[in-house]
Amino acid sequence: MASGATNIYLPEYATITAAKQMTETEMYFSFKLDSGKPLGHMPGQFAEVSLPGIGEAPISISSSPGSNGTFEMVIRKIGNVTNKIHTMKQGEKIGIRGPFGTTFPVETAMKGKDIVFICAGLGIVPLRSAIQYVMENRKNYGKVTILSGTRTPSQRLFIDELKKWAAIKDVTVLETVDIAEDGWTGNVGVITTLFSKVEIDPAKTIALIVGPPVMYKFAILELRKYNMKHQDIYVSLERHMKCGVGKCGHCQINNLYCCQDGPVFSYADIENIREAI
Amino acid sequence: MGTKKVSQKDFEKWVEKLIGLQKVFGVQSKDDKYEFGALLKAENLRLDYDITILPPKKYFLPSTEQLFSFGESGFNSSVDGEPFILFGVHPYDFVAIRQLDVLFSMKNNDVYYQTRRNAATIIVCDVENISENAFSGFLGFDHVEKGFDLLVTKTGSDYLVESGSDKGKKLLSLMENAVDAQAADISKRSEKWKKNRELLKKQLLKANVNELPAALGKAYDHKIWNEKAEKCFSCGSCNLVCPTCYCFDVQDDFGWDLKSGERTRSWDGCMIENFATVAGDHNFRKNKSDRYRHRYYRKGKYVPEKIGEIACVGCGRCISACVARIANPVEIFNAVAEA
Amino acid sequence: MSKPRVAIFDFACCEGCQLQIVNLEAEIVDLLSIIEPVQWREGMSDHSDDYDIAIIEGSITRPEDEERIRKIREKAKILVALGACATIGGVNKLKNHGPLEDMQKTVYSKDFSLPHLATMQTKSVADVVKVDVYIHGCPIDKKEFTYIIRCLGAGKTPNIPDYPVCVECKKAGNICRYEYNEICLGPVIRAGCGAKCPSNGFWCFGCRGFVDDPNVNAARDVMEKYGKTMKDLEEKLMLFNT
Amino acid sequence: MANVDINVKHVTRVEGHGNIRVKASDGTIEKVEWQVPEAPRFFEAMVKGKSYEDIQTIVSRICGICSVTHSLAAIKGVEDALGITVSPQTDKLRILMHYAEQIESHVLHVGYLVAPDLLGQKSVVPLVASHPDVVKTIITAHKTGNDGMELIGGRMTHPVTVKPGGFSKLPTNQELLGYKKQLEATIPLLSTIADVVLSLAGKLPAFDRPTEYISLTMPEYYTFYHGKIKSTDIDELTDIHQFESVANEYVSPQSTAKWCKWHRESFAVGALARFNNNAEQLLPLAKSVAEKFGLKKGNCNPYFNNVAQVVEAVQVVEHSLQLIDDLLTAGIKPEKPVSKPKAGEGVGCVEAPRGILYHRYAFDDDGKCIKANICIPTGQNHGNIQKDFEAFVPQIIDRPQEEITLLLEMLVRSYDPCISCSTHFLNVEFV
Ligand SMILES: Cc1cc2nc3c(=O)[nH]c(=O)nc-3n(C[C@H](O)[C@H](O)[C@H](O)COP(=O)(O)OP(=O)(O)OC[C@H]3O[C@@H](n4cnc5c(N)ncnc54)[C@H](O)[C@@H]3O)c2cc1C
Ligand code: SF4
Ligand code: SF4
Ligand code: SF4
Repeated sequence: MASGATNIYLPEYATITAAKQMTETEMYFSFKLDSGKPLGHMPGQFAEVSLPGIGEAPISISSSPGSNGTFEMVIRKIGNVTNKIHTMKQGEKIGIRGPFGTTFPVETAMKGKDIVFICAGLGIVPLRSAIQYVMENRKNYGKVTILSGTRTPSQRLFIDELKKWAAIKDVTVLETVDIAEDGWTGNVGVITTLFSKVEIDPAKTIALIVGPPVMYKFAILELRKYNMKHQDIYVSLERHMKCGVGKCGHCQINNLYCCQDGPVFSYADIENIREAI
Repeated sequence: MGTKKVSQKDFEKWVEKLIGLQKVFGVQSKDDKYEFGALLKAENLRLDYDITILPPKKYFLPSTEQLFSFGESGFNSSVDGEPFILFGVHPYDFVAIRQLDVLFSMKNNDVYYQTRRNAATIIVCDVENISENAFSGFLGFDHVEKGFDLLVTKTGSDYLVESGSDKGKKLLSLMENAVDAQAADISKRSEKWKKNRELLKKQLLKANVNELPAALGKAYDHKIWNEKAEKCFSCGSCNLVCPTCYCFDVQDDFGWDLKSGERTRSWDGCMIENFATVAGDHNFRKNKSDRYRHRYYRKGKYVPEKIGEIACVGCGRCISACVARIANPVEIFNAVAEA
Repeated sequence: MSKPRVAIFDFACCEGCQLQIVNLEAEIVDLLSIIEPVQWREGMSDHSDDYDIAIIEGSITRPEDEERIRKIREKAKILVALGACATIGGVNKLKNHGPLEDMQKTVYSKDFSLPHLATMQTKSVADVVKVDVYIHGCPIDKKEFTYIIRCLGAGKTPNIPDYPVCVECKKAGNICRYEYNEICLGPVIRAGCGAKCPSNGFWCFGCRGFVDDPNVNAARDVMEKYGKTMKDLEEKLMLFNT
Repeated sequence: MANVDINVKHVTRVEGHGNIRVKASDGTIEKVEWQVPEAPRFFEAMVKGKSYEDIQTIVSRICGICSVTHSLAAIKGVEDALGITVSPQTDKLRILMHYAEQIESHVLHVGYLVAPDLLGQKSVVPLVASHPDVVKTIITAHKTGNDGMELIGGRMTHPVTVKPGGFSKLPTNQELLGYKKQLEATIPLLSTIADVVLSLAGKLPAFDRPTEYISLTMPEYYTFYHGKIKSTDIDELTDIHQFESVANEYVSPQSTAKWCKWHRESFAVGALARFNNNAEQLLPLAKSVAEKFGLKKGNCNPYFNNVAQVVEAVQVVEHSLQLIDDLLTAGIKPEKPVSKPKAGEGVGCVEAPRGILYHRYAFDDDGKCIKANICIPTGQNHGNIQKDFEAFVPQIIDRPQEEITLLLEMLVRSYDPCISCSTHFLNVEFV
């Protein structure tokens, strides 16, 4: 290898420091790089998780940068890499490349503003990094609203944390499920049904939305009812990725590379991008 | 140093010398077509070729290459940095390499590409015979005046050889009985360039290249995408033979111990059905027409917006490679420009 | 982890795919390091009916075969279809293109109705039971076979191409068979063989079966462009695919 | 006297499905049968209506183990029908490729399928641990055959380069030279294998039964590819176009494969048949191997077919080296296979590793196949296996049942039967 050059495709080792089942299909992991260095990410970024021989998968970093050298992920079991990692335990090693991609504007646009987090399904996983960041630096931000929706109550993630956040001053947490199960007393309906309970001042609010592809259109429609400016709405998009570093071409959304120009986009930047939403 | 003139015989001697010096990959015949391959004898070199089946990008981005191996000792990557000479690259193909140079170093460096690229000495040669689908003349990619290590032009029974880099200079200094080219020789070459510009217009491009990104910008819903894509096999042939296509797939395989193994990457293509499919079988470009459009947008809009130059060099390979006969960029560009 | 117990069975076929296992030569030793063969008529005389993985070669051409494959399916945790006869019916399906009795008479003449010469419409293994893993080709490709076996050993779903042979043919730098005015099935056939036939100057005759979504209509169109007829194409497609 | 009840359902370590049935009570033999229950496959009907260009592709699939042989027989039959003569270069390359299959098949048979019997094992798998060197030798020799087929045929099984009129792709001089080196390195491996077999030859049962042996023959050399049909029973040679009068196929109630007979109730084809007809033409090394075993013309112990295979493996390597030298001296010339459809009928005949193989085809004006007849060596041997059983069982009926079973299984194996291919064809009423 040419000396001095770093190899963007070469993972480094990280060790699983905690692993626990969250729902039937989701597992929580915390990792530490074997080099001892922090990963150095900002909220909204992702990393490529390697299980050598099995493959690689882009996974959002779910924790804020503040968490003492470890970083956390929540992984849904769906294919080769994700199935395999679900069988792994504390102390086992994986490969990591990253962090990659754009970040939620926690240090720029979001500063001093009211924040609405709209988390549908797994969307809470990447958003949690920003939520944690906001909570850790609470004084830098205004009112916080967290809307969270899942298909069923048993698919809810970070229930304790949602409770904890709800207890913080000027933080509202609203939850909903598409389909109720026994014991569920909360709201039933898709996430957009929560908007009737929210007050948004379009002049001083930033909204972050993450969820399954079909959901964006509807959530944005709701926000536009509040006359929110498009550049104040942020989304995070997912595409097929092979390299994570803007070369392999798989994650292109029209002219944008999801891995480098995203995954976090301001809605203003993508509203005219036909393949985006 | 500038430009030298040398006879056919001494030119061949020089080629033979280069073969003794370094690994040389040059254009040779394959049936009634041509390909780049390891050059073992100077007499096999066919600088009179019209076009090669595959572009020379394969020497920088091989169709399959190992990214790294893994095992007890961790992740190990190595890439062959042995110097080599790439002999007989046509100007349009050289333009494509220049584009890849930019793309593979943009924002972050691809060491595999870069190592090979640094190891290469590229000898460009001017076009002698025109391939049936060429249109580089419309794009200004019919000849190049800089960037190469050496530029070879056949003028009558002699060769003009210009060096454009230190690497080139070094090789040129090995040439025997070369004389400095005179103004008359240089103007012969300019003549050839002028002629080639007109000859390399087999496919009639009417669209204005500079306005292409804007024209494509307005043509997202043009009916041509559907019309053409209906006939598409999603075979990716147009991608794979294209000198400016560089998308790749990444795969892992184990060794027999099921612990060690390797990660490789190989050419991929945005025309292939599952190029944008994610786990759970959601395909972001499910329709053939979406994939079909994407390819031409990359050539005519997306990549140009990044590098400031149209990302089709007018080689016409895709036109011949497409069994369905639907992959002619000129047809597409003309149609969207007209709309 | 204990080695998976593997049984290999053959039905109507040429046994060329099993031969590819033998043809692994020195790699057989590696293969044996990750699997334990417990039944393989062509290769060994030991015999056990306790297996995890059943590898099936050949197509189903008699009622008694159908019964046998169902029993195997019941016992196997993973059922692998090995080679074109098993995955798509292979050349054996050629006999489905006419009245069965004609076929029997052509071959056995007046004796055609003897009970032990009974036959039925050829079926692929997947036509009868659920197949978990397909190893395509006639014969299978050794590299792909070993890759898939390693994937099974590692609990990984193998990545089997669902794109056409042209992809690999282009990568190989071949001149397209259509340039020689031949009909090649490459544009609609699943890759994975490394475009072995076109690379050897022969058209692709389709032994790996169609890609998931073959554009057969486009192929029809192509015939016209090259001065061929749909019948020419069908005749080629018939060899392995219809 | 003991009762014997043998019912081997599917003899192992043979290609295809065959059963052995022996029943005796109080020493009285009631039933001795060699049965072939392999699923019939109807190739002969399947090629009807197909283009002459596709015949090879289809019939190669009759048998994976002798796919080169089938391809060559088919291509010769097609060329005979179309009136095509091929260049000497094509002819030599085809023979070379054919020899590669003989190497592969003979080594496979002797090494993987028969050796375990001689070494008292049930398969080659335990031999990997107990006789690693022998296994390595077998593997390396086997690979030579495969590599040769791949080099010339494009792949080791079901070759793709074989076209009417020539080859779709030619090996380079360089590649042939490489193959030559590999063949040279294979000779010592084959003598090692010969020595191993020789050291165990005592385990080959002593059983002679006077038999009619049929194979190709020609004056020039020990042939597998050209020539006329010869029987040990008569001096006169038969043209291959008259093969139906040699094979005389009939349907047996015991078998999905057809059986054959000529001057006697049955006849044998294969390595021993070729040896018995042509032994004096063996090249020096092969001859010396035969001498080592004391194998002489007129041997009629079917178990010695395996010895003849070892001899032949050496023979084809020796002859391959000569052919490569010829080819390299002339240098490989680019040649394109040319053919045009035409009405006609033709026969192709070559020696499969397990015996003589005939293909006959007729085509209409468009080159579509209107008739096919294929006569498979194993089909020709089935009847002989039955006759061997009938003669041998009474000689061994007093032995323990297990031993009888093993001896009969070994007898079947010695023929190297390719059962699946024997069941695929044949048109009794072909005109
Ligand atoms: C920016 C980003 C963030 C993500 N964050 C998370 C997360 O926090 N938690 C989580 O569970 N999942 C997340 N995903 C989805 C996750 O990457 C896929 O589920 C995963 O790649 C599936 O890999 P696999 O090997 O298990 O599946 P397989 O089906 O075996 O393989 C799928 C193949 O598709 C590729 N692929 C690339 N991108 C995707 C994608 N977006 N979705 C599906 N497949 C993809 C994989 O590399 C792999 O080759 C994220 C995806 C992206 C792009
Ligand atoms: S798009 Fe076609 S013509 Fe343009 S560079 Fe690529 S292969 Fe050549
Ligand atoms: S080469 Fe033609 S058929 Fe193949 S993907 Fe490209 S446009 Fe489609
Ligand atoms: S030869 Fe066949 S497989 Fe190769 S590109 Fe042409 S059509 Fe496709």
